[in-house]
Amino acid sequence: MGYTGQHVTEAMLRVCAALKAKTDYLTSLDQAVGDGDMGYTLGKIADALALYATGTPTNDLGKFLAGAGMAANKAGPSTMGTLLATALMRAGKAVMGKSELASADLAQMLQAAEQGIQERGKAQLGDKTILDALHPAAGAFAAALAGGQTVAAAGASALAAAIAGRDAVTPLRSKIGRASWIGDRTEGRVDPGCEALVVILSALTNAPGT
Amino acid sequence: MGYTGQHVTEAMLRVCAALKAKTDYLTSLDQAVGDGDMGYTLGKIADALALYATGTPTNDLGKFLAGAGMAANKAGPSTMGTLLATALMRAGKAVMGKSELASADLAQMLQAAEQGIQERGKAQLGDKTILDALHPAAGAFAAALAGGQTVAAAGASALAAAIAGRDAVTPLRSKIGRASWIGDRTEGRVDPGCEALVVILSALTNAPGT
Amino acid sequence: MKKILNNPNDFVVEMLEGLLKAHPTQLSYAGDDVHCIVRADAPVVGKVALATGGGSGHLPVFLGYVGQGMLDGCAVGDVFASPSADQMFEVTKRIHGGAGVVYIYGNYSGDVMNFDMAAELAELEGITVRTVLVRDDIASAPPERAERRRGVAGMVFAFKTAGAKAAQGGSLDEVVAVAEKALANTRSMGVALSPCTVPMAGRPTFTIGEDEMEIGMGIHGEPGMKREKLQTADQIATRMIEAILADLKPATGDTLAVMVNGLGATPPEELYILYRKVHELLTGRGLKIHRAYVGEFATSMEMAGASLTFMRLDDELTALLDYPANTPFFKQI
Amino acid sequence: MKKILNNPNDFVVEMLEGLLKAHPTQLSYAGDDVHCIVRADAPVVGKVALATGGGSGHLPVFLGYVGQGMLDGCAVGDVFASPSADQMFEVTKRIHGGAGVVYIYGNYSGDVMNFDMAAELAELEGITVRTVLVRDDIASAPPERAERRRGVAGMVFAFKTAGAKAAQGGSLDEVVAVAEKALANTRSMGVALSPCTVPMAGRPTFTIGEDEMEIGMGIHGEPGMKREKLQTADQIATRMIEAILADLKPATGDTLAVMVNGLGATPPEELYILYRKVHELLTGRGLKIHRAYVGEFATSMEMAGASLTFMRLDDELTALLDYPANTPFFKQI
Ligand SMILES: Nc1ncnc2c1ncn2[C@@H]1O[C@H](COP(=O)(O)OP(=O)(O)O)[C@@H](O)[C@H]1O
Ligand SMILES: Nc1ncnc2c1ncn2[C@@H]1O[C@H](COP(=O)(O)OP(=O)(O)O)[C@@H](O)[C@H]1O
Ligand SMILES: [Mg+2]
Ligand SMILES: [Mg+2]
Ligand SMILES: [Mg+2]
Ligand SMILES: [Mg+2]
Repeated sequence: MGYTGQHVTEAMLRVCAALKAKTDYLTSLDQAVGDGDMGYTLGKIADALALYATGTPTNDLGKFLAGAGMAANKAGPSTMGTLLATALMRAGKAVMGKSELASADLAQMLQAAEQGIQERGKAQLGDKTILDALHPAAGAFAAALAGGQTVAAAGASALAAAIAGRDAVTPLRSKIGRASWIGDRTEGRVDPGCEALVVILSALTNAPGT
Repeated sequence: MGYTGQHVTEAMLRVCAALKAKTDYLTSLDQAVGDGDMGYTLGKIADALALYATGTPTNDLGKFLAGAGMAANKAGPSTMGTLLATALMRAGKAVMGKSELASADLAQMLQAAEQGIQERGKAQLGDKTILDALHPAAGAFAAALAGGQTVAAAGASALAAAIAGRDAVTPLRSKIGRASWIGDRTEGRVDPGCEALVVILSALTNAPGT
Repeated sequence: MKKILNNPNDFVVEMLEGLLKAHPTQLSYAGDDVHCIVRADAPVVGKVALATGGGSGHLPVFLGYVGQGMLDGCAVGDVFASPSADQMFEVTKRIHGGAGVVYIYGNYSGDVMNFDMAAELAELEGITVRTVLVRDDIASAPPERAERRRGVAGMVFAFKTAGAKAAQGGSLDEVVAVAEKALANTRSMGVALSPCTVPMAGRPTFTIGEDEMEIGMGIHGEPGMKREKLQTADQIATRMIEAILADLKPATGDTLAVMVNGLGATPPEELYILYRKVHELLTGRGLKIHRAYVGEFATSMEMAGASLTFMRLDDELTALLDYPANTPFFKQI
Repeated sequence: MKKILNNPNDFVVEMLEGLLKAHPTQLSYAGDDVHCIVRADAPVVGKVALATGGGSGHLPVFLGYVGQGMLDGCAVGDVFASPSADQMFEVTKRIHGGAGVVYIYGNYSGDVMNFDMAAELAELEGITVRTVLVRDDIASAPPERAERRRGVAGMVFAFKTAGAKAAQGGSLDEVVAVAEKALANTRSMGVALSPCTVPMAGRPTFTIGEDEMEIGMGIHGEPGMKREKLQTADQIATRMIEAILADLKPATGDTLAVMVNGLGATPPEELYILYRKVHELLTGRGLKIHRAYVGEFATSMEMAGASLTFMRLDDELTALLDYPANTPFFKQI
């Protein structure tokens, strides 16, 4: 049983709604360690993706996702927005030509997204970025599927791993990007990018998150 | 019995001390209807006059007072400062050459000061300026002396008249100067210039004022 | 009070010392007093000299316009207080190039009294002085008492046009006539969103609610005409534009110069949002905009807010406005 | 939030519309998108083109330096957010005069990623693109990690010198070399006294006590290195000067260009009080000041505070700094 265009569209709309609901919280996290634009940027991307999702054919899901990435970059090209756009483009590239996705495709998309974000942003694990939540999440998802679990169960472990990854770096000092400039004052503060990923995965797995 | 240079110097120092003590209050009145510089300006004038008074010969009291006026204009040439400087210069001109002042001289000095302020500022009675306190004060002083009262008693009536003059215009709208620009919002507010005169006369008569 | 300063009492003198060090090729001072700012090349022999003056706290007003194509000198007072007659006289003597001096300054009683005294002193020394008062702020008095109005940012248009006329060799009468014509065709109005603090007073001149604005604010932190709920940029612009046009009464097809002036803390971004509406409404009414000046031209230290100034142009004013100028704060190529 | 605006979401677009209307002879836009600001006369055929870009909320940075003798184009993002790779690419295509394009912009990850994508797109169309990152803020990382530093007001010196080199007909290599030399000799540091508010966020980015200042503030309202008690102007200046000199290490007799930059709400009066101390300390150490720029060059909307930038000059940089420029926000005659 595969995931159709309708599933993907619905999932994207769920993510959009979740990001919109969290803009204020994400802004407050970014105000504490950055410049305070993240909630607004992701909100704009959510609006653009919602428009895109409802008006774009899904017969080629690869094209659909890559196009979503381009729309996201136009709508909100901040660091986070650009990384998200890159993730969508890479996920799309991973399933180019397909009109239905198998569970293995989902794992590959997540891995491709991680790789794209790593290449584009050049952050290392432990630098305290979205990667520190995304890397364990992608790993947990793939491992759970390989272990024979359902997609729902694998999604739950991915979310749990993202939350654990986010929390694991919270005590650390940011080593890259804007937050790195305020040095030890980032210690103990949640990384806004990690939190954004948790919001996205919660919406994808339809779980309450955090 | 006349007023010697020492009397005049002491009186000037009393006025300086009184203005310094009231700078904050005068500033707050000027903030309400003007630009908030009056306390500071009069404070600077007080400093300059105190310096002047302790270092300037008083053998010619007319020269002494005229010189005080020039020192005041240099120290604080705002509207109020310039009017005060004009008043001192005119008062000095009225007693030029004298080394001791009779009570009649005092009345003439007050009248000369009023005329100088009127000519320099071109305000009318009822415009809600220092003139509305000075005019009745100068009149009361002269009348009291003419009626045979002591200088102390005449000073007390002058102060009472200044206070009454100040209070009489408080309900009115300012018609000239900076305060006129805020229109009906001056109604019910004490005119800072009137208040400054009350402070000065209180110090001269050594009465608590207000 | 959140300001970058040392002793508040030294605020003006230290500001002037810094300014003279920063612009040594353009500015100097007279009478051994840094309050008496003059062009470094003063006097310009044979040229009509222009002087202004007033309190500190309004940069670029007043001294920022001393330089080629604009003013020759400026007497600088304490924050929001007039300079003294003496200081104005020192400036006058130093800039006089033999062709007379024009005083152009805002209609504030302290300044008027002291400039009048300075003019009397100058005349005693054989220097011909003419005075032009700036009274462009329509919010400060109704048209029937226009002579009571105060001077705000519109003075920059008088400095610019009269300064150009003098630079071109205009006579004393001609320079005065240009300043008067410019001002007869100039109107301003402002709004404030936050107060400012006179350094020596140490506390704000007024308080204002988070959702309020002050309509008809001057540039001294004096309260304006009234207090209202904060409106949108378009509403604020529309309101000021309509008030100014009702007073200036331009005819369809007239050409204007426009200034959108920030009072200090309002960022240029917001000034351009205002200008967007100004352009739309003026061109929508068949008026032409020859030049737009958007930025800080007459401020009240850290006050948030903005003012609009329109000057109706004829051919002469247009040419004079377009003439080059080069001062520390105003450059036109 | 006390701002003059309409819908906060329209802040940037309306600002750009106003700006384009106010400067029609100097500025235009590419790709049918007002975020893609270019010189009205772009492309200048045969000249190396310079482009920059970054978030809004810093006027005059970035687009304010588009004009003669400085930049050819600028991609404008939302407040404190990068423009998109697409927009940078549109600007690149429009300004390319056949001699290559140099990107000079601040080291911010969003901008870097998008400019890199734009450069890839441009190379596909046969346009040679070179990149120079601005990393002048010494407060953002220690010298041993200088490549991580962010770009602040010092970028203006790179725009000015590299822009002059291009205007004089310099080759792509020469223009890049000048930008790199200028930046290798440029250091900045800032302090903030109050926060700013991203219009779309609606509340200040940080809070700060009445008697506190933030040392090492950037221009995005990000918290600085540390929070301290507010000091006097002379103490603040001394501290920034010493930190910059320790990093820049000029030799006695070296000549510097100095910029005292206001972050938005700090009045020019206070900047000149800072400059007074800068002049005293630098000349006291046997350093020469060739030119002083005092004003607002790189801001954070209505933030109060200031930054200092020093650039060590050699003969080439001096001549390029002195070359004329004429943009809506930067005029040098
Ligand atoms: N080089 C990088 N690689 C990966 N993630 C990064 C990188 N730099 C920053 N991030 C992530 O981006 C988040 C900030 O996003 P955003 O607010 O859009 O950035 P900015 O406003 O600095 O452009 C951080 O919390 C971090 O998770
Ligand atoms: N034309 C005038 N004639 C006489 N008194 C005046 C005149 N204008 C103003 N005043 C007085 O001056 C006071 C304000 O003084 P000050 O604060 O020094 O003025 P400003 O700051 O406007 O120069 C007013 O309260 C009023 O009493
Ligand atoms: Mg951010
Ligand atoms: Mg006053
Ligand atoms: Mg005053
Ligand atoms: Mg950002």
